[in-house]
Amino acid sequence: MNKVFKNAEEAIHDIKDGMVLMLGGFGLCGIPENCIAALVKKGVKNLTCISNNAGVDDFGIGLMLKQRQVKKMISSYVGENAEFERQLLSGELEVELIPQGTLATRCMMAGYGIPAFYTPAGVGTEVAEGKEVRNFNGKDYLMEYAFDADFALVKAWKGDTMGNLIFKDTARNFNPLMAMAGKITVAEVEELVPAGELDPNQIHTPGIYVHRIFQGINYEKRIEQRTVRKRD
Amino acid sequence: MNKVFKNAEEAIHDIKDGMVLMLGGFGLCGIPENCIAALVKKGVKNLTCISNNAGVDDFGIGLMLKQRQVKKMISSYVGENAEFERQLLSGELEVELIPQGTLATRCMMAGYGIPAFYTPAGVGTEVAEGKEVRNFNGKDYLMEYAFDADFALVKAWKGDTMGNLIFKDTARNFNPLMAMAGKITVAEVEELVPAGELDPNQIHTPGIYVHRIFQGINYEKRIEQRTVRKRD
Amino acid sequence: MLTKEQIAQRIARELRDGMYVNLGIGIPTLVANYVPKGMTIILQSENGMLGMGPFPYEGEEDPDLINAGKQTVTILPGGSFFDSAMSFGMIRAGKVDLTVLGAMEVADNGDIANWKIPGKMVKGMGGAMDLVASAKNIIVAMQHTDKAGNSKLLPKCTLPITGLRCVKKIVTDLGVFDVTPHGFKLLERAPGVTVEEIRAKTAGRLVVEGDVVEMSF
Amino acid sequence: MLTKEQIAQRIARELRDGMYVNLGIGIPTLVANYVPKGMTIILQSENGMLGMGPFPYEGEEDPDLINAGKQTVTILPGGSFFDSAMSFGMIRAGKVDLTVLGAMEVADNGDIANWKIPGKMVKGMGGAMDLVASAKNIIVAMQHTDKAGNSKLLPKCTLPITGLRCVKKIVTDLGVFDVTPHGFKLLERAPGVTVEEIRAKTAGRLVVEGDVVEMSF
Repeated sequence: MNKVFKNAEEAIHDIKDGMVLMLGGFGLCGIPENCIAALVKKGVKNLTCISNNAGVDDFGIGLMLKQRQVKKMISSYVGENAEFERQLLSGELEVELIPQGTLATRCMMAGYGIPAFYTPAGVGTEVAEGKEVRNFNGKDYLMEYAFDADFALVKAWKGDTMGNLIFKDTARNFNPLMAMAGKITVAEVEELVPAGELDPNQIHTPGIYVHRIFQGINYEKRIEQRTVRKRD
Repeated sequence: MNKVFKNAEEAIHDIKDGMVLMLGGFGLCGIPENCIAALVKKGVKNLTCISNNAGVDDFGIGLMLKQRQVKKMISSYVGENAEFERQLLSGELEVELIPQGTLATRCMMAGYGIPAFYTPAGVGTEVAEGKEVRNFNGKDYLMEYAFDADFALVKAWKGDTMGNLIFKDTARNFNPLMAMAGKITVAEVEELVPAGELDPNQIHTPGIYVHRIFQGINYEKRIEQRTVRKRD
Repeated sequence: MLTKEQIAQRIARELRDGMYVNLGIGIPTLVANYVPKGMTIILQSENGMLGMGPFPYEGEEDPDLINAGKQTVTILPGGSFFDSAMSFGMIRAGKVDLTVLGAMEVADNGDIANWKIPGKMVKGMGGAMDLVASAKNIIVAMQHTDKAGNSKLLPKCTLPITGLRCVKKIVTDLGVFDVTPHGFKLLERAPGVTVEEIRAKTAGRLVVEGDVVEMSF
Repeated sequence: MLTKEQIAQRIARELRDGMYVNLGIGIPTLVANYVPKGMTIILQSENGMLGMGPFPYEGEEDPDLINAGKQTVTILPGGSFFDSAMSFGMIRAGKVDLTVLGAMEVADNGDIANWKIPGKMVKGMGGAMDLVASAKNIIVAMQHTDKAGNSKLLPKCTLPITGLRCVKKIVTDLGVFDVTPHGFKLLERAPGVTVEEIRAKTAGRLVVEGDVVEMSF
């Protein structure tokens, strides 16, 4: 049994044109930087990317947009991104916007083997178009489906050789949810440790969900909005 | 803001006859021993108890059955329990058996604000009677509802004054799920610490879900099946 | 007329000890500055945190610790981190006591529009649709009129809807309003603002009963 | 005829390196004793553990660490604990590669009955219905006949069903069978057991093609 890969290139070697990928992270926080760099290098195209955000012009998924590797983005918020805007307006890029909680939950449900569920988010809005509306206890809900992704690419703080993952602070966000949802899940970690070094009570993603893991390098961890206060 | 109660009696003082209670634990592992003792002392009756098991004759929920405080049990496995069997056969006790994963998930969904979901467990069985069957991707699923409980009584290893909880080993089981699901959630803990002592990355149940917390005492932690191996 | 700070200050009077609160971007964020002394308010950030604290000291920014507005922040003692599914789980389950957010339009039945202007760039709804569909108590913080002077308190939203019949209270630069079955009920006037001015700038149904208190700060 | 240990031993031949496996109570539990040397198999216990290890040494039992049969156990390096919802989540999502469980009856279309005998005490299905409805690969370990000598491999289950068309393989004291569209296909015979004896004791459709190998241990 060996889940450990040498680097991002090897861990994503079989990602092909036209595949559906999940990419963890919220904004630029907790994104799989190494995997994104490897995807850019590999140049695979026509990808559908499920990710809460689309990065910024020159970092994160923005790098893949610049190379026009993405056919469709499924996100909740695509923020400020000039190249994204250009491709969207020109029709080069298809975008499906869905509520953030629905996005998160559709990932989780894939990992929990639940094909569909009901949520109130989006009732009465554009998001409800074409969806089943159902009333429970006097309130309307939409039926939403679990996602189906070929690969999930996630970033963790620590991981072990069995694929167990621990996330740090708000860099957790969508990562453990997508880790559960990929047909193949690739995890890049800041620190890869031998099995047995992580406390089994503190593992956020059990190794059963993770197929490939590698020690990431050169994390830039860019900050989008640096806000600070002065010392008194 | 004060969530800390002196003891079990005070924390459950307003549980009334006829209420729906969730009780954490798997077998006798991780059960809220103090809360059960207080319920027995208080003598409330006609309770509906949602709990994976029904305890044994002289411990856990078995103590409440002996006093005939339970009108209905909702469980997945009721094991060996002579008093339970007697009440069931005599018609004194109503029992709804549901698959363990469905039980766990119906708790979680309550805590996640999802009123209904689909699961394959029980399709084609007695469990499916009266339930909606729906096909997704060629497979049949049952629609199941989130639970609705007046109180959830759970047992944690450590907790802080903000209601944050950490569980130990397999004593976690249903506890964090039920903690999310109670209209009022009462947590008893082996060790109550000040806010700030628990690592925010290692909290299993965030305090927002926990309304009352108290330092438990005199844990018996009975073992149902003591299995050991000899040293070589 | 209230300043942005005063709108936030007025909203802070709705806080009660022990509340779990989600504050949106903009004016809502400022509410955190006016929590009464001695009161414990726990801030939820929907990217996965309870117990959000102030911005970090210079040099202590951590790229792994941001709020839903992608700003670097801190966590207070007793806080916790969790994934985005649990975060919206607690929102949907009604565990967050109060949500404060901005809006482009509010209708007099409580409908809100705040995520999209057709024809312009669409940034996405983020967590707004989940929040407004789920929160027990939603207060909108916004200017009473848009830059052209048009009322943002309408009989019906003209922009794409974020959520239906969900807003409970609105605090604008002109006053405080409850959303009632009969429309916007004026509760308080901003200092120096008359009921007539509010009436003139409110396109939706306005309910005025008796004398309306003038706010003081 | 195979002993219980031999049934477990035979099932262990189905294991492959890196498999995640859920073993039921009874004969299935014994499979853990026959994992080939050098092969890594990760055992899942549905109460909330991956990496289940052997029973603890005397005096080291921990009441907080039990398996789904409520027995005191240990956890191996690289294991993890989680709640029951995630535990059944990974089961439903097909992440558990192999489930081995006992049965009262199996039908020749793969239906299984193993949770209830009407009129007798009902203990409940526990996690069995979730497991059989979800697992990619289910092997049943059981005696070929009941105590009265009646076949447990039937054309149709007579007891209340646990799950439909889910069993893939059966190992009994008499042989190994695949569940195929044409019924139970006999793959291997127990040492000294003839095809005729198996045919006589199998009430469901039996498929026998060519020579059937005799198992050796």
